Amino acid sequence: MLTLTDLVGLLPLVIVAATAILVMLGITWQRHHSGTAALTVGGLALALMSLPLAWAVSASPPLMMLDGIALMGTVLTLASALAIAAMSPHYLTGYTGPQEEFYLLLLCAVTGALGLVASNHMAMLFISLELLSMPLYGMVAYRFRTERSLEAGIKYLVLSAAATAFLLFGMALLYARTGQLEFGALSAALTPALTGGPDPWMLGGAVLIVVGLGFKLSIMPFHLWTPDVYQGGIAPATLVLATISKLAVFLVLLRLMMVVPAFESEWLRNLISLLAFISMVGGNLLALFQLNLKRLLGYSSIAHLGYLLIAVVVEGPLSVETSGVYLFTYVVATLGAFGVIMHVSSPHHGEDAADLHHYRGLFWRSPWLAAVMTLSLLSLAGIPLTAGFIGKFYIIALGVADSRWWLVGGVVAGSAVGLFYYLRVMVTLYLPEPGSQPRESIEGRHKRVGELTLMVIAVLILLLGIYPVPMIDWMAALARAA
Amino acid sequence: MILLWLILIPFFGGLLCWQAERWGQQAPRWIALGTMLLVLAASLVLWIGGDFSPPGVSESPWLLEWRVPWIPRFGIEIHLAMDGLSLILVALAGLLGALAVLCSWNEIVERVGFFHLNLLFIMSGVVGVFLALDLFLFFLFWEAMLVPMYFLIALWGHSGSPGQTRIRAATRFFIYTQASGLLMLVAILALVFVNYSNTGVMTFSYNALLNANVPDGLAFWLMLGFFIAFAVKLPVVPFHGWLPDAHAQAPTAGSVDLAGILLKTAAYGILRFAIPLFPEQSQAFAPVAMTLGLVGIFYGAILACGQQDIKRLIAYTSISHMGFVLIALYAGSELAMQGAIVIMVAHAFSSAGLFILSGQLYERIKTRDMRLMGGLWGRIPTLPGLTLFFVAASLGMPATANFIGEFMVLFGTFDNAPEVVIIASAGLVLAAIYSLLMMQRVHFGGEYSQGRLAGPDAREYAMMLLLIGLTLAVGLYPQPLLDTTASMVQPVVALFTDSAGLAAQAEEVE
Amino acid sequence: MNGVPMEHGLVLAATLFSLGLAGLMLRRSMLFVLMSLEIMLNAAGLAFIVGSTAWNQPDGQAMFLLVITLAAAEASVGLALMIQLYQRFHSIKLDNVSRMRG
Amino acid sequence: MMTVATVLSCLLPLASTLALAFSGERLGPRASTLIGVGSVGLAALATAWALLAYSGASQSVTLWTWVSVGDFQPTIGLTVDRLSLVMMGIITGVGFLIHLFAAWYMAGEAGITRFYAWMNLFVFSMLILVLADNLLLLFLGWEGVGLCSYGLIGYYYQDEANNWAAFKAFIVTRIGDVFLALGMFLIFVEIGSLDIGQVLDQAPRVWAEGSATANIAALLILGGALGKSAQVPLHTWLPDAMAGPTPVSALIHAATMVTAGVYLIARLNGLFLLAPDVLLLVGVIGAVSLLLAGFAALAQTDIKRVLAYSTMSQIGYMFVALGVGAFDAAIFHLTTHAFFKALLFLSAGSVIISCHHEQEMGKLGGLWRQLPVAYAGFLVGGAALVALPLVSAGFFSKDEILWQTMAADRAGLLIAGLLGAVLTGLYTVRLILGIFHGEPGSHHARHPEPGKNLFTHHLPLIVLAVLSTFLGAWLYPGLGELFPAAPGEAADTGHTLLQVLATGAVIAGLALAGWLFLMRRQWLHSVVEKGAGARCWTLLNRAWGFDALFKWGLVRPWQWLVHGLRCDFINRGMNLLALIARVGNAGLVRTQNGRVRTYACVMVLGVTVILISLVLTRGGGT
Repeated sequence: MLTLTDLVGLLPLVIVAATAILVMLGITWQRHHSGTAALTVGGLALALMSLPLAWAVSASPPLMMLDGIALMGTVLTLASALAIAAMSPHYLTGYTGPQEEFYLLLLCAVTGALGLVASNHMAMLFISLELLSMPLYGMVAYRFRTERSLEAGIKYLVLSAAATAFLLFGMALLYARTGQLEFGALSAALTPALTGGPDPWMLGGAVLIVVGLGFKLSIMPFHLWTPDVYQGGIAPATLVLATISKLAVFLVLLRLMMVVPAFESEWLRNLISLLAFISMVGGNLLALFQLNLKRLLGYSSIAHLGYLLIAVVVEGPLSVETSGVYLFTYVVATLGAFGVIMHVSSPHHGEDAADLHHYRGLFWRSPWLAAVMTLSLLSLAGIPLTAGFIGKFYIIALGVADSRWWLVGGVVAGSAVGLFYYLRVMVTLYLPEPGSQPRESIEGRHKRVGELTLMVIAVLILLLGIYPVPMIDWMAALARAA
Repeated sequence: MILLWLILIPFFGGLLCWQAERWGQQAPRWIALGTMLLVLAASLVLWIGGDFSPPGVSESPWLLEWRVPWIPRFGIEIHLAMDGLSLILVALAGLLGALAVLCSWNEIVERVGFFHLNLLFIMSGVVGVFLALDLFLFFLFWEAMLVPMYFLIALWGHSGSPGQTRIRAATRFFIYTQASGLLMLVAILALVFVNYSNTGVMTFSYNALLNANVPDGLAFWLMLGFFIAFAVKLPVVPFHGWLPDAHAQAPTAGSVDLAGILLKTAAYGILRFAIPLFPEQSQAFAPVAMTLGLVGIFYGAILACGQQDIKRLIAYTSISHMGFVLIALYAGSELAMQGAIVIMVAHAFSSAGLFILSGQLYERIKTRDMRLMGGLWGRIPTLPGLTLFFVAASLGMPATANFIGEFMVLFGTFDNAPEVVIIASAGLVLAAIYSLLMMQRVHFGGEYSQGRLAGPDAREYAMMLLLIGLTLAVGLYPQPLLDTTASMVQPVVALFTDSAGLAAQAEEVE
Repeated sequence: MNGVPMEHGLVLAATLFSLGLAGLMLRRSMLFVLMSLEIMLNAAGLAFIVGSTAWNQPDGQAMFLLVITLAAAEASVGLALMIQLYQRFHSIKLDNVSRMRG
Repeated sequence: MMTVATVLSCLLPLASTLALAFSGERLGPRASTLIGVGSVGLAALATAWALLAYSGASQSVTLWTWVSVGDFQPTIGLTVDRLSLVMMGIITGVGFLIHLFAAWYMAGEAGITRFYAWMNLFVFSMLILVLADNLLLLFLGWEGVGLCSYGLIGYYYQDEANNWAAFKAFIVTRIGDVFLALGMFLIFVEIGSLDIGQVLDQAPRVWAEGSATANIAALLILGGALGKSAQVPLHTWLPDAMAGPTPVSALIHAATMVTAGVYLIARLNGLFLLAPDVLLLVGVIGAVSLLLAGFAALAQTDIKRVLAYSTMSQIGYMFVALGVGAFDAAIFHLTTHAFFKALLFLSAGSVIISCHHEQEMGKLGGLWRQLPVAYAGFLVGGAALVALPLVSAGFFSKDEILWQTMAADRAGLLIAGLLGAVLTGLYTVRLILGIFHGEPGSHHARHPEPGKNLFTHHLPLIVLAVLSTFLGAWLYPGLGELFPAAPGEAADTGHTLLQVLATGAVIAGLALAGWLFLMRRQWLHSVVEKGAGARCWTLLNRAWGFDALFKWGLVRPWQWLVHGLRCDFINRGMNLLALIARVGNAGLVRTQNGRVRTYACVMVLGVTVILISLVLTRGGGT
């Protein structure tokens, strides 16, 4: 049963859910964009602040496990959500449809993500995943009157549902073999089964779960939706997809791999290695000549998740630490890049300004924005003195420590290919010839908040690149607690 | 602490330049010049005050050392140290940095502040490379200097021949170096982890890793990882593809930095890291490296002869010259290694001189295509004569530093690898061919077009005189330079030859 | 359920699942695609039921309820999007929405 | 004292070079000339001072240690002994006269400053070459003179042919230099020193006589000497080098630089004595060169080219002398040759300027009346060249060479030498007749403007003319004690016979020439105009076709190589990776066709493949 301690332990989740309800009630009462946004930001900030309290009680609510991974996921999720919520008002200022519902969907998705990273039971995993995904359908198709947003929504819905079906079927297979749904119990039940040799049914179940989660992570060959949805969805929705959804799903995959023995088989590791390899190479190759920035970042996310999968393949505490560090740096850089896209596309007016020519000569129009973009791209490319390098360093270190030379080779090759398009985008920002005229941005509080957030992100990218010690220490501590 | 400042001064100077643009076009130039001269002066003061005699057993081999923990999780430190070699190269960087600022005085008129920001950031990175003793830190600087160089080429480059845009050249440069750098990172990490599993201490410290006991098979691959990274930057054929494009498209200052200093970081890396960390493997690898060096000498020379773009020609000659350096580094004799250092310095002077001259030529006739030149001797005062000097230096005329370097290399190598020297000596003829060919096409022959052109102004003349003076000084009295680096080179040679002895013993035992 | 071995149930579920998949891959109409998805989800649900019966546990049946809920939610969002699709193209062919590519 | 004088004589030309080079165009032609000529004059005085101060023992002065790494300790140090003093005398003395003449010759040319800067740098380099106490410093001078030669051959840079001639000269000699460098490497590695004294000292201890290494070392150094001294097969640059101003040809390509090879071998005599086979080869090459060049000189129409081949031929004599171990004789001939060949070149220069840069024999002629000074110069110089007995300097030195050859029992070389004497007579007479007798071939030759300046025109010619007579031969001090005993010193039988023979050869040559060019002129013309005679003429005119050999054997293949590699095929190879990425991108992007069904299919395909592979690899389990 749920005790009070458990409730305290779940405080962030509760606060976010409560904020969601408040926002919903608020909307029914009176539409007020700034107010809703403020409420959302406040709720998320409150949830973030309640974390020390929640962590201190060391609760273990049913179906969940509040360990280091969960905390890692919670912090990253809440922080990204906070940044997104802070940058969205400026973007949504010009949206002619209902603006406030976006925050509601965002909060619901965050709730799902928080549950997902803490889940310790198949049912919890399933519910949370869906709670994360369903609002995303809405967010991606938020601008459903424009063709691309609708297209993105439909594609994401159909394919995601299919992936969910795979996931469910995989769970069902595991359940049928063991009769257990809780991760820990699954592990206990599977251990004797494993001693009798490999079980194709069980492995099949595990494979299907990996496929289901791999879809959300846009691992090759389940990646095809990614660029279309990234491009079609409104920028904040894409950002949620790229950060919160990815990190939460990744962490749950990591936990599964760590806890459930069926996932520990060498065969599955080899499979994931293979998927990782083709993702990191394929994702980068796909992005090579892409001219739409959002699409390009979609492809690049395929590659990045490919790198990250190395942390899943390799066992040991270092892998959790690596995941944490890499996710952190990746999320920060992605927030920066999409943040700039959102800023340039603000106020919302039809399609997002995501074509490369929109960014031509950005440095000479708004140097700070271009600087943030440059930093983000350098970070994504893993150039030293940015956060991304620390992440890449960890990934390579992990691969080397475990002598996974092929994967390390993949990282090197992928990075080399990746540089091409990151540099291409980067230099566009500095070209002297002016590109398309930017939109007339509306001065005001929303814009200032958005800019401030971007500044914080940029500083963070640099800071993490130059002095990553606090992050590393924190992640190492979390990894020990996992 | 002064070491840290050597890195930070250009860094902050760069930021200042960027902001100084609002005070006018000249401000960034003066600030950048002052910054570079400050670095140069600091290193010269250190040089004059330094004691470069070989250290005693218990003494530190470093002239200056500065270390603070950085990322304790991996035992990463900010560990800077300076010995004779790094000092020479830092001073060189300061000098060429100042020249780079000077030679772009009139060339760069757009976005001056940002240009100098990049120029100074490159210096910062280069100085960092020469001073870093922690492998992580070294790698960091190694990669960090790419970004400003990329911008320098991509934003201020010449729009060269059709189909070869400057952005493409810059990207190619970046990808080549970064990808190979990642290989080095992999090798560094593998080395660190091997050391960790042996000793239980996670550290990136150079001194600690020198004693890492790496299994033989793995060590070879790790050595290769280091070598490839350095080979790309040196550059060694077949990894040279980025160089001609980058040079041809870069602004003069970029070419000066690239040829003068950036290429030297590779030789420095081999000397400092690749050989001392893996002496036995390097010894085993020496024949291959020397062969690559030979290939480089000839390939670079042959291609240099076929170029029409004057800067491409000079770029290919760099490949040829660096072939000598590569041979020397793996020759395993003090004479040769010292010779390599002299070549590094000499090549910095002569290639910088040639690049600056071709920049000046470009300012006057607005082309780098040698088919559109000819007969310039009669049209421009003084400039052709200066060119002839650097051409002579480039072909290894005695009394220039290049001669001393090349001949020390050849003398030093002859004992161990006479066949290499015999083949490499043919490179001397080729050097004469490509160097004079350039003279021939640009300055001699019939005049392509009419009209007299302005001779060098005081700034240009002073730069050239400085370089000529230095080339001759090193050519006639290189001993101060050699004395400075001797205490660094001798241990490396000892490591190298000892491992050769060990290998020979092992074979005898078998 | 003594008479029916679990494997048979699973095979049935798998068959159903494959049918759903086939529909997903072959059908052009969004309505049929949604139906195929429904079939797939239900196949998974069936597998849960089979498991729960075999192990004599309620967990699987609880999962089935969750699956149904999801299916309903999925369908509602899907149908809403389908209406938009129709409004825009006057057709519910999925191939209409293939503008973004490359 | 002597060392001070020596250093001074080196520094004066260097200082003037620097002054001229860095003055740019600011110095006028007069000032340039004054500095250029004056400094060499002072250097000549300094040399005279050194000669006077010479006590008979060699002296060394080490200015500083050039490089000091381990055993490698070459110095910047000069050694003055009898040999270097003789060379210094030639370089500064003859050099001064030539400079003086150049003041007349070059008057009115553009770029006088550049001319004197190069000339003085040349004098400096040449002095370093002969004074260097170690091989590396010698190499500095060696390369330095090459560079100056390059700069001066291409002095008239507007005509591309001149530059290519300079280019060719530099590259061909550079090929020889590489051999010299290799020789230095070998010597350093084997002997452990580059100091010439030590090398000569140690070599007999390290190497047995006739040992392979000694042979190789000597062979490599010979390679260097061949290039510089224009001996077969590295001789092709010399005739082309005549593109430079005539004083340059006189100084560099006749009197001094081209004899550097002779000096080098003489200097390293101990080394060559350890390699008798190579020493013989030196003689053979000399013999071949002297005959080859002698024949080629017969068929030249450009007066400077005739002189160039004659230079090559005379150096061939010196090589023959070296080849039989008569080093003293070689240097003796070197000295007299410097006098009379400089005289010939300067006289030719006088003719050329007088006739408005006309140097084709066919377009000259009948000038003896208008140009008496030049005519006299040619007569005296020609007499020395053909070694007219007793009165000419050339007779004494050449006689010495032939005598030593005979004493060394090298019959082949002796015959070549005698034959060469006949040839010399032939082409010399042809040259003088062609310029000064017969009918003028052009307008310029009909109305020459003779040089009138007493100081800059007459004086150098007269002094050199005096030196080309037996007086010059007397001036030669002899270097006997410096070299090992020559073969001829032991025996004395047959010297008179030889002198008679040699005189006979000279007279035969002259007589034959007189008969051919005066009596049978028409017949000669008809012979060379068609058929085998014409082919023969062409062959000789092209100096036996060595140029074509090099062109097709080296230059063209090199050009093909350059052309073939121009695209940088290795780089293309690396670009293959980029191509792979491009193809991969194209293939993958194709899958992103925007259709949901395709996406689903790919996904299902992926799952199916994974599951099938699962069944295949793990199949059979329960």
